[in-house]
Amino acid sequence: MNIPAYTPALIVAVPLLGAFLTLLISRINDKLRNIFVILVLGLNSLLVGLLAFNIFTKSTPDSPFIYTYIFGAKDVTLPVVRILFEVDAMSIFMAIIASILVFVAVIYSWSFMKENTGLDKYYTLLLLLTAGMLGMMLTGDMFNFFVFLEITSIASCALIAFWTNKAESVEAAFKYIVISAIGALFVLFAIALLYGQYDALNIAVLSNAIQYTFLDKIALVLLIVALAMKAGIVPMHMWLPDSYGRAPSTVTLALVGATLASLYGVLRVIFTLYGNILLEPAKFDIPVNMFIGWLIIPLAVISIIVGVIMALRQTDFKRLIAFAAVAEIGYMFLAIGTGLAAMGTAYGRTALEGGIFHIINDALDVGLLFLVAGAIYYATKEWSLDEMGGLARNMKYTTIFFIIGLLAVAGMPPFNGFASKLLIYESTYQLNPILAIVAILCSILLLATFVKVFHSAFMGPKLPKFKDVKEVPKSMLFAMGILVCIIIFFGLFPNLVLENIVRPAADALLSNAQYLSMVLGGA
Amino acid sequence: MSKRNLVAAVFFSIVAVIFIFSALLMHPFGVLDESDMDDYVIENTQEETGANNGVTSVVFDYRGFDTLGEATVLFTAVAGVIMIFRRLKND
Amino acid sequence: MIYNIPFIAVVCLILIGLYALVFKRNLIKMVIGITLIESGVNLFLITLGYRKGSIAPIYTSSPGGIMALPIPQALTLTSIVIGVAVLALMLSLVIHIYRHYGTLDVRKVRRLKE
Amino acid sequence: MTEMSKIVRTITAIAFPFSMIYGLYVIAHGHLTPGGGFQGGAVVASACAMVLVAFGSKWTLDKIKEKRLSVFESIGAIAFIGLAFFGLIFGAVFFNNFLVGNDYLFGIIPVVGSGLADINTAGVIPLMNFAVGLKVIAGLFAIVLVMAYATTNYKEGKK
Repeated sequence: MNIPAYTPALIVAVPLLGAFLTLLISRINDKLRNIFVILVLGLNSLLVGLLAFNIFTKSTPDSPFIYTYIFGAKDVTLPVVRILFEVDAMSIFMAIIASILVFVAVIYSWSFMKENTGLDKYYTLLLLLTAGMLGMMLTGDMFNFFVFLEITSIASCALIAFWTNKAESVEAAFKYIVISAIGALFVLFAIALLYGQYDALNIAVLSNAIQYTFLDKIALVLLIVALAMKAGIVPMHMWLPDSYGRAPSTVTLALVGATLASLYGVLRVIFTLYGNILLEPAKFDIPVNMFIGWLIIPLAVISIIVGVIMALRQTDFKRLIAFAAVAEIGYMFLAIGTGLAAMGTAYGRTALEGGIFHIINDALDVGLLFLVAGAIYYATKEWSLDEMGGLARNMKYTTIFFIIGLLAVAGMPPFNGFASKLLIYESTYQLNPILAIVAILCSILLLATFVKVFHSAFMGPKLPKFKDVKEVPKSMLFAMGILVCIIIFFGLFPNLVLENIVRPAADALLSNAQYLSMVLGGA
Repeated sequence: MSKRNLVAAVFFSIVAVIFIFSALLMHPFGVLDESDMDDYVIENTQEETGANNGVTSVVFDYRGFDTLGEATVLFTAVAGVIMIFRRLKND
Repeated sequence: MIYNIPFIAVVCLILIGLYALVFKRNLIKMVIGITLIESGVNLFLITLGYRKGSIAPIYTSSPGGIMALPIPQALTLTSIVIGVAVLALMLSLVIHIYRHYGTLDVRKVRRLKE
Repeated sequence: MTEMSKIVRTITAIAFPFSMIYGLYVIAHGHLTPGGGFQGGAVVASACAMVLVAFGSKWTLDKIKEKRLSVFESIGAIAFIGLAFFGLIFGAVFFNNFLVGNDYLFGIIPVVGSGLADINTAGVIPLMNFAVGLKVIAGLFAIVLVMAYATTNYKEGKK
């Protein structure tokens, strides 16, 4: 199937145009605006789906297919001056996640955000956040990546502070903007270092030219630190529970996407930008990949442990889920680190596949749990777990969704979390058994945490103050239903997903030489 | 010295060392290693874009998509600031 | 080495900003720190584009000669505008924090714990 | 922000048109001389901010509402992205400079090398400059206006 060559540009431009128009349309009618936003995002998801179908069918394990789009001219000129979009299987894989999350968030907002003022700005910012995330994922230019990173962080910061009458949300937003401003400036400094040496901004050109001088090492460290900080790995994780916990649930769902976009940045920097020199020996005859891999693995393990232990101690529902999300991000980084440290071996590849598969599973599971927390808040106006109880009688569907979410997030069969976590355990065991044991133990602890939550919130006697609690409106149930359907589908047919979507993405990351020739060969 | 200060001092000194090293190792000021991309722009800007100003031709033509992003950032900030100072229902 | 003074100035700016951000307790001073870091990075970008004895890359009645690189200037322009946007958002959040807590001391602005 | 003294207001009234004209000049000549939409927009927006400081936020808000400014900003942004879409329609590529090389609007290619240039050059670049200029003027002024008004209200509420 052939699609127009400008589809990648439209994927970013449509939400942007939608965002600019939303402010004008919302002056006419509120309902019209909601329908317009849903239509824009639906169109966008359709475009992402078409492009994804095209890329996944055209790429084979030996030669991953890369879609390049040049802004402003028909042909690439050498040296590459113009901005290129370089869409391979990994980028479009992340774009699918982002568009699912935002689409669900918008449907959910219809009823959930109804009572608030300032909704025109809310929808505008949500569309801008979408455009930022998709731009980060599709772009092939370092500076363009920085610009979209800033769009993402500014839009998400404003959205975190949406409930401005609560001091905590403003405080969380301030923390987030400080962290992301520093992170973005580090990224910009690293880009400037690379630019100063090679006079190029395109990822493929830079990757071709990089010689691993000392300045390149500094740039690598700055890029990984800044992007991992925005992805929420442990020493820099403090912003994550605050902002996840205090933003409206729909915003949290979009924020999960933004966090994963930063994770994608880490993957892209390590595997593509520095892909050419990964297997070369650095200091003391240790190859670069071992160096970076063993740098990431301890941080990932600490993330898992801290996330789980802090989750056990929480009484606030959303903060608890947020700490679980920290642990899940730890699992992803553990898989990436293992994949790096064992690069070239079969289990290193398995680890990377597991990590990539876990990205989409984490987004769906954690997203579903946040939506359930939002539904409970909508019905009871209560965040604290100590105050809840006996909700299962009044909110049947929400309870079922919560059970599915908790089993999936803890990695129980037959849900999707099991498939990816199994891959991660298997491969880390081959690298170092202790890592796998820690990972499994923490997973069990996570299950225990959520069972405790389930018991205190849904079980027990019916509380008198929740006598009038009703099931949430249909649009919210529908939004959660979409996520549940995908979760069950992924859980029942993990092989289908693994072979058709995850494996091409892993191939695209690992075959760096192909990336360069596909992008620059057409010049 | 409190615990927070100690952590901050360690963080600060690590970052300081990184940045000082990068400043000392940069190429001498005014003597460039490579300038292919920019020379291309300087040579071709008048023919390709018709603009006499090289910087503007980069901003709006060669890297026009960046500028769209930049305009979007400003738009986002304005929307965010107006949203933060909006009138709430219970005010 | 003497030629590298602009780069050393960049690092000084960044480190002063980082010092203000890490050790100061006042939110406004932290914002000033971030702005200083940003100026440092912008200065770094613009210094990358300088060639000895070059003129601005604008052909309108220019005397001729080697030209400075145009792309770093364009990147700096982008980065300045982004900085303005971040600054506006941060200051409005600071205003709101002051409304809620009545103070700008970062030690007292701590309702979110553990 | 409250009103300032009569001297300040008079000086502002005199200086405002000049800085406005200068800013508009910088926007219009963005493709020929140093400057462009962002820089000129910032100049005009600071002229507007000067009026805001001199005459007080209440007075300024009576003259222009931030909602109207945000509509202007949307229009500027839509014009900008619309020009990019026109590139897709007329030049087959997103962000194509489709006007350059034509003989009508802004289509002339200047003589290569240094020399005085025609303002009627550079294709879509001047149009984009205008769009971005409108956007930056409205956007920056809206930010300053909203922040000034919010802080004023708070102080008066306390008293």
